Amino acid sequence: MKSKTKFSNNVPSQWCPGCPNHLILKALQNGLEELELTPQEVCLVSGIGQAAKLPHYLKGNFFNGLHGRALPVATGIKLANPKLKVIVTTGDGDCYGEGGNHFLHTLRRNPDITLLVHNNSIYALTKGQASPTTPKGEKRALNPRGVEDEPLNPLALALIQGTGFVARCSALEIEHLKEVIKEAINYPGLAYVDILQPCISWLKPSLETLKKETFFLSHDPQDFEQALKIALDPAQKWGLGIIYKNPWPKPVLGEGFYQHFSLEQLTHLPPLDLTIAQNLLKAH
Amino acid sequence: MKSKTKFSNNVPSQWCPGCPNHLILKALQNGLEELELTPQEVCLVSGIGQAAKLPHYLKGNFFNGLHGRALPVATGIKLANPKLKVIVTTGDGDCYGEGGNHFLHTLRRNPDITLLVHNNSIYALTKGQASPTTPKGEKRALNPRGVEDEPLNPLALALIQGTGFVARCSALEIEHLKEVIKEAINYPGLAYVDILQPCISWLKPSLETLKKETFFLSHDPQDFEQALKIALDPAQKWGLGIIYKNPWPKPVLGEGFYQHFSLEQLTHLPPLDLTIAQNLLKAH
Amino acid sequence: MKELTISLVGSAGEGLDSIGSLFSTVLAEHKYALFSWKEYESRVRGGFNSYHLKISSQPQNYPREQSDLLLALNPEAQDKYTSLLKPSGLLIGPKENSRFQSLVLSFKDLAKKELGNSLYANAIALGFLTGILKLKLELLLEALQKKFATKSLAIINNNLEGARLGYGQALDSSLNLTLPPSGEHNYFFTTGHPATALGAARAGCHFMAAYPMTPSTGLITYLSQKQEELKVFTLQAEDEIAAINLALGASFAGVRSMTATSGGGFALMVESISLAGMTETPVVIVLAQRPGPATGLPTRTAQGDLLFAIFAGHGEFPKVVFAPSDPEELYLKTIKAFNLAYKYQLPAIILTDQFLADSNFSYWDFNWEGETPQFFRANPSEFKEYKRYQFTPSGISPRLCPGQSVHLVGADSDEHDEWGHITEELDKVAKPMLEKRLNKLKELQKEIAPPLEVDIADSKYIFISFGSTKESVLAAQKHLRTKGEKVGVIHFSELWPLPSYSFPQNALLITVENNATAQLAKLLNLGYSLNLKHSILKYNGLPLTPEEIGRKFDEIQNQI
Amino acid sequence: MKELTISLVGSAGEGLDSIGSLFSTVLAEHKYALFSWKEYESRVRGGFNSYHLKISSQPQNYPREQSDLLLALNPEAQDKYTSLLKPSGLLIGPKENSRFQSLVLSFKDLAKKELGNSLYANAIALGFLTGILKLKLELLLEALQKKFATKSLAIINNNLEGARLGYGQALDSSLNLTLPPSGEHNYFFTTGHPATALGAARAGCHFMAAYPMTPSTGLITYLSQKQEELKVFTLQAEDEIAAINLALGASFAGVRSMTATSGGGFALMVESISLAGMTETPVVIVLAQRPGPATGLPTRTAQGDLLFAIFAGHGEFPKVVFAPSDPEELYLKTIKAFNLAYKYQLPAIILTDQFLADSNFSYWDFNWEGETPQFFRANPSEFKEYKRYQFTPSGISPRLCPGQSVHLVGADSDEHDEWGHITEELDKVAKPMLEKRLNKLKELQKEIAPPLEVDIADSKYIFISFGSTKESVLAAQKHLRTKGEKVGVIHFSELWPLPSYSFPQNALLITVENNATAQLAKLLNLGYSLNLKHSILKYNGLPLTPEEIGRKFDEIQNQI
Ligand SMILES: Cc1ncc(C[n+]2csc(CCOP(=O)(O)OP(=O)(O)O)c2C)c(N)n1
Ligand SMILES: Cc1ncc(C[n+]2csc(CCOP(=O)(O)OP(=O)(O)O)c2C)c(N)n1
Ligand code: SF4
Ligand code: SF4
Ligand SMILES: [Mg+2]
Ligand SMILES: [Mg+2]
Repeated sequence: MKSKTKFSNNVPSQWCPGCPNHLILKALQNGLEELELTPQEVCLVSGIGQAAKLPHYLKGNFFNGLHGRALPVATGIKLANPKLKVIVTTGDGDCYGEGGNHFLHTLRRNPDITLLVHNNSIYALTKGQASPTTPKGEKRALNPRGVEDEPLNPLALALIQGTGFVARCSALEIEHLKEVIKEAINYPGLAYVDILQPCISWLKPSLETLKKETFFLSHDPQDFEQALKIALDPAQKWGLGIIYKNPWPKPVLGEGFYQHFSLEQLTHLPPLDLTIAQNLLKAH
Repeated sequence: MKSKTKFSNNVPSQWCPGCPNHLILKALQNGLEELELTPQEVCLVSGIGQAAKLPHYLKGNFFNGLHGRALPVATGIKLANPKLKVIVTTGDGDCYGEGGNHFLHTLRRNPDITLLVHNNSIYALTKGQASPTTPKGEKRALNPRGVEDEPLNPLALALIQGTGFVARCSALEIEHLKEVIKEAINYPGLAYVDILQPCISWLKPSLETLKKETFFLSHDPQDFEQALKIALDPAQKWGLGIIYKNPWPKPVLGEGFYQHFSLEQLTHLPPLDLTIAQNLLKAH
Repeated sequence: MKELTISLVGSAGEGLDSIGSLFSTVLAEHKYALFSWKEYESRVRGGFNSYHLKISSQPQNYPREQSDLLLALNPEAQDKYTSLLKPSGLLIGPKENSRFQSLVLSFKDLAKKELGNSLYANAIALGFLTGILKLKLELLLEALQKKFATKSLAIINNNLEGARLGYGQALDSSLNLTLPPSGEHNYFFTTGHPATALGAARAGCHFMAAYPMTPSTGLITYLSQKQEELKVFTLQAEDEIAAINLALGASFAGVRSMTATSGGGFALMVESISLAGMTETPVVIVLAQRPGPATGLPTRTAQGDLLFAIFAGHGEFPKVVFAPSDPEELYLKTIKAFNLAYKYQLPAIILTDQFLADSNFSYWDFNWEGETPQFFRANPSEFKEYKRYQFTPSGISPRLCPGQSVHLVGADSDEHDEWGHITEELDKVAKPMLEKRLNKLKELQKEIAPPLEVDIADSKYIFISFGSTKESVLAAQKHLRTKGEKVGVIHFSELWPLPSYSFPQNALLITVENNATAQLAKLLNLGYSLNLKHSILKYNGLPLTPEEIGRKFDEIQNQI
Repeated sequence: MKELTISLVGSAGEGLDSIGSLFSTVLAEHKYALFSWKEYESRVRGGFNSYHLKISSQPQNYPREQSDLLLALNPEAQDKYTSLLKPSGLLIGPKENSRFQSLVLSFKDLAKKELGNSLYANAIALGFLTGILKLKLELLLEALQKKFATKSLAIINNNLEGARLGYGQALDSSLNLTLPPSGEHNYFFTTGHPATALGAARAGCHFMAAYPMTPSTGLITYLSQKQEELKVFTLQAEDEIAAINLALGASFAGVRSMTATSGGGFALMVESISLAGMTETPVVIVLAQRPGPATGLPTRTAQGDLLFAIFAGHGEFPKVVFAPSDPEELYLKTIKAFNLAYKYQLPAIILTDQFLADSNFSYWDFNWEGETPQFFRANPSEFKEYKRYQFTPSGISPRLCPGQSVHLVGADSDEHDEWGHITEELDKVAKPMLEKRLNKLKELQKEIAPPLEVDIADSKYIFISFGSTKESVLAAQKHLRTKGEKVGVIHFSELWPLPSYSFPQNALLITVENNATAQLAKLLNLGYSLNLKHSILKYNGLPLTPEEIGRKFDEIQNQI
């Protein structure tokens, strides 16, 4: 994979040297290049966390907003200008913790955006607290007796909410990741990729261990029942691939409005005519 | 069913005459009486909405908090005093909309509380906007072209998050509702009951129609796979009953702490000894 | 007689609103100016609601404390509201009452008896009102026909029949009520939200996201219902945090955007207001106030969020806060809010309240051209290298949008460099970037209109007010002047940054506020180093009337 | 020499913290008082961090601008921070520098070469520091042994070896640094959060819910880690809104509860602060400030949320706001915050900041008994009929908890009657209930401590400050007095409601604040009708030093 693409910039990274976040960045940059997109067409959106710093290291437009709030910002951007490829890069704390309500409802709403969650099962930037995907029993800063909550199953959640594209990738399988990202970007509607991203600063298991545990799935991703089974099966929690891809994509958010008014972008609309305003107020 | 129980009070209702919310109230009051509980042992918690007014009409302790925030308040109450039977009464907007993140994470956390959602698929108190469970296509105040979002499937969501007790009831099947509520209250851990509660002011279909559509489920509620199938099956969306009941209840939130310290209530603990404070600060 | 006031009282679900609005149409056709306001409980059916109409030949857009006519739809409401009637007033309702000139009449019973369904009580009441004021029945019948046009013939006919019946009852009664002379204009009426909505659309707004919350919901409802004309994309969000972030995303991408909410929802937006400040993403937030704290009195009115709104948001950044006084100002200040938000790239807050949201104001001349939409987007071809947060003397950096050109646009909630990238350079980047943002305040402050001054020069007492209390305060002042009291008014409709202004030195300054803690007085102390000690405050959830202001003014006079 | 200052500079992940804390232990054993503060970037590895130690015989708990010794762990950090060194200072680091007396020494290279692993650089640096200051090597070796007790023998030995090596290097060098005379006490050191945590536990707090946010996270971390001793149930919530609502639920049920966050998270809690106000549910909220707006500078310090915190929440309700100045005050004011929150049944906010959270202060006498926990729960047997919101002259209603007795307890976020049930009775219930809550302010205000006054009587200039700047302000004042300037200090640690206080008339008042918009000056204008015009402000994310205050004071003197 190319380490220099037209999506490279030279903003120095704040990530730890060797962090797999760098690999995700590379896969995304290469994927975008292979899709023959230009930086101008791309808008990255993120919240706060290590994952959420990614937009700074990729040449493109970006909005790096508040912790947990990437999805509504991204939805707003896409609604205003559907020509932009809007990609969210977020972490498990950002997306499933603080941003849980937006995750839930954005899945229902189906904007045409790509959602990449760097899932390291930890709050890395704030120095090692449990996240919603931290396994039970792990001892973390605020859990001296071990985590007691059931971990979130975000993939199953996405599936039962009707998400059209649901995938699990690993930052350590960068070729595969790149291909899935490309497919996700091309998918019309919300495309969601949960990316296993071992943090090398706060987590014990080495990258090698994770690499050994993961395997590639080989089911038919159009089979919803299979997909749900995989997402719910603890034995398949390291299975990588497109878990589900609905071959009949549903209408995306905003489509109704845009079609109704034969519009391409909200951003080009003129202000209301004074006479219309006058008539409406008087008619009221 | 008795219309006067020891859980009756004489606070005048703000609900519309004839609203099925009155039936839910009755079922709950009778259920509590049949469980031989006293008002003193019971604490109702709610947010804001029509459903959330219920605690005012039942003799017991109550905390009627902010829109969407009943679950964390209820969790805090239960953690502080596990002897209280804590029951949340909330609406589909309150619990699944504004409170969606708390719903998601309270399911994971498994406090020993009872969650009753008056699901009328509408924001009734604010006068008829779509809620997260409003069916696609319905025209609502803010959806002149019809609702475009996929409705939320809260039962399936609860199931995949490992909730031990998940049920669907109807306000129009009050005996059944009462029995399920009793079982829910007795269940150790989070017990969740979604209650179909047709709003007679903002919704067209009559009570009779709903009553005709619903039917009682007859599967084995210990069978998780069956349960999930039912929750996902549009054909069974009017099926009433306990959809899932885990026969091996998981530890409830706080159990670890309470056992570790052999405590019964946080509320009875004395303040820290001055000498311990001194030693800790000096040791630091 | 200069005005006639009518109170319609009943319960939720009995149709007070539709009686009020249909009757307003009839009065409009007769060239009357009208003001109406209402108060209601937070429930869908039952309880006690009232709807108040003031009829005059010239617009007099403020509430009165008492009415000339009270029309009650049910006996409980009649009992509760009888105190609103003037001693000389006329009482129409289902119960006897010997203290007033009255007619015992149950519109519901009559409707059931004569038309077989108590639903037609409203038509009868409308006919009665039309009759007792000697207005033209045909105009009412036309209005009814229009309103029920899509209904079955039976329904239409029963309504017309009911109207005739009520009209006849009024004529048959020996009762008499005199209207003021009709006016010279065809007045039109509007509540607050449509004016705000049209101001927004006029300013180029095409995106609004919100979460329902009384009394703000009417704004997004209007925009949604008028989508055909306005082409504003409206989105009901899952919560208020999503709502404002949706609006910020859309605004960043290049469409003028807004949101609206009430105090509790505004509280949830506060973090994102700070985000708008940091990212310099323009957005307009309408805060429709109701009494707090917490859920408070959801359907009532207050001006209790003033200081909260002004200091909302962690950290330090410029924002602009408006408090329009009436629908005309809502229209104008909304345009100005968009203009300033997009010129200075910051959040603009428009304070309104339940009173402004629900009251009908009359107009015949409306200042449509007082504000015009202005656009400030930079021209991409001007830049060789584009920097979203370029340091400039004014603090305003040229604004481009993503996808608009080859220039890339980045926004960052962290402290950032000129390109929008996270910075840890404290003295070279972070500090000047903060100063850049605060610098905008200098020019911004010059754009803020000074307060309206009325009869300042010779005043011994000056009322200072803001927002929706304006017409009541002016009416009170006028009345006090007729009594020989040298009273003036200073009224603010633009509140932050505080405009440069010198307060008169020799008058006693008295703030008049719809809140309990004299927040305007506190704000003016803070901004102008005043030492305001007197306030006329009302905080029971109802709007201020000129009568009350007058009484409380007397109390203050007696104290000092 | 009265003090010696050392700066350790390097990158995240290089262990500056552990060098600093181990070295502090060694100094403590020598009876030195110590103050340390640090500044660091928002990242886990890399970037530039610095850790500053001030050694003195008496506690001098404030930062200095420049150091006597700079020890750099890597060349980039050396370059970046060399400006912190006094001209007369000593520079130890991997790079040559001819401007200073210096020793070229790469601890990492040495560690790799001599001990086979650059990880032992820290042990060498510690040895070097111990050596150059002629401190006892054994004490360092003991400290290392204790710290690595659970590690393998090889690791322990390598650390000890490294320490000896560094010590030898220092002795071999011809360099010399003189320590001030040691003190009379065994000082202990603490940062802010443990003091707050112990204050809370001492006040009877047994429940804390929070969501991680720098610089507040250390508080819940401490309480979690010390669960065995403190028995505080800690819960990591899904977000800040959940956190405060969890605390409110627990508090309602009868356990003293708290939460903590920083500006962004506090913004999210604002609606629920209003809920606490309305339901009269006591809760303590620690707001650890960092520079905003939005994400801002997450690991830096500021006092930028003062007005935001004071006016946080929609609607009008009493709250109490503290701004402790140091760990001792954090301990004391936290107890007082709980006492007042639970006595007056309202939210109490404790303002702290990154500087207080991360700096180590020395103490030998600590005012442990300055505040004692007080409990106010009512006795159930006193009531025949219990009403949670009973009207009382003081506004304080007796508080029982659910399940505590046969008495039922209801709380409501709507405006409510005495039993806590929703009311729509405006004049008879809603208004008096609002007044009942606001009435509590009268007694509450009397409990607020007036500001600390230092050398007020004869002062020509008075610094006015609040919170964490205290020691720097006092040091600046002391220094200016030695130069003959008649300067005094008025320092606030309790800020809302504002205490009754008369400001001296004849001195020039200058606020000293760690923010950009002079928020304290605004607040005092608002509350005391002052006309404050002069402020010494710092807003680059770093704490104020006495040196800067002195310089800016000179500027102000020159201006006027
Ligand atoms: C409102 C708010 N709360 C808390 C924080 C602090 N915070 C920053 S990043 C983070 C966790 C990030 O975790 P995750 O999204 O998993 O990202 P990672 O660092 O693990 O990549 C938190 C809690 C914040 N910035 N804003
Ligand atoms: C923060 C906040 N946002 C919005 C509201 C307004 N609000 C009150 S009830 C409600 C919807 C209630 O819907 P639901 O929970 O389904 O209850 P229902 O009335 O249908 O029983 C809303 C949006 C509020 N009180 N607080
Ligand atoms: S802390 Fe973990 S997730 Fe963050 S950059 Fe370092 S290795 Fe990566
Ligand atoms: S509006 Fe609907 S849900 Fe609310 S009380 Fe009336 S009928 Fe029931
Ligand atoms: Mg993470
Ligand atoms: Mg509902």
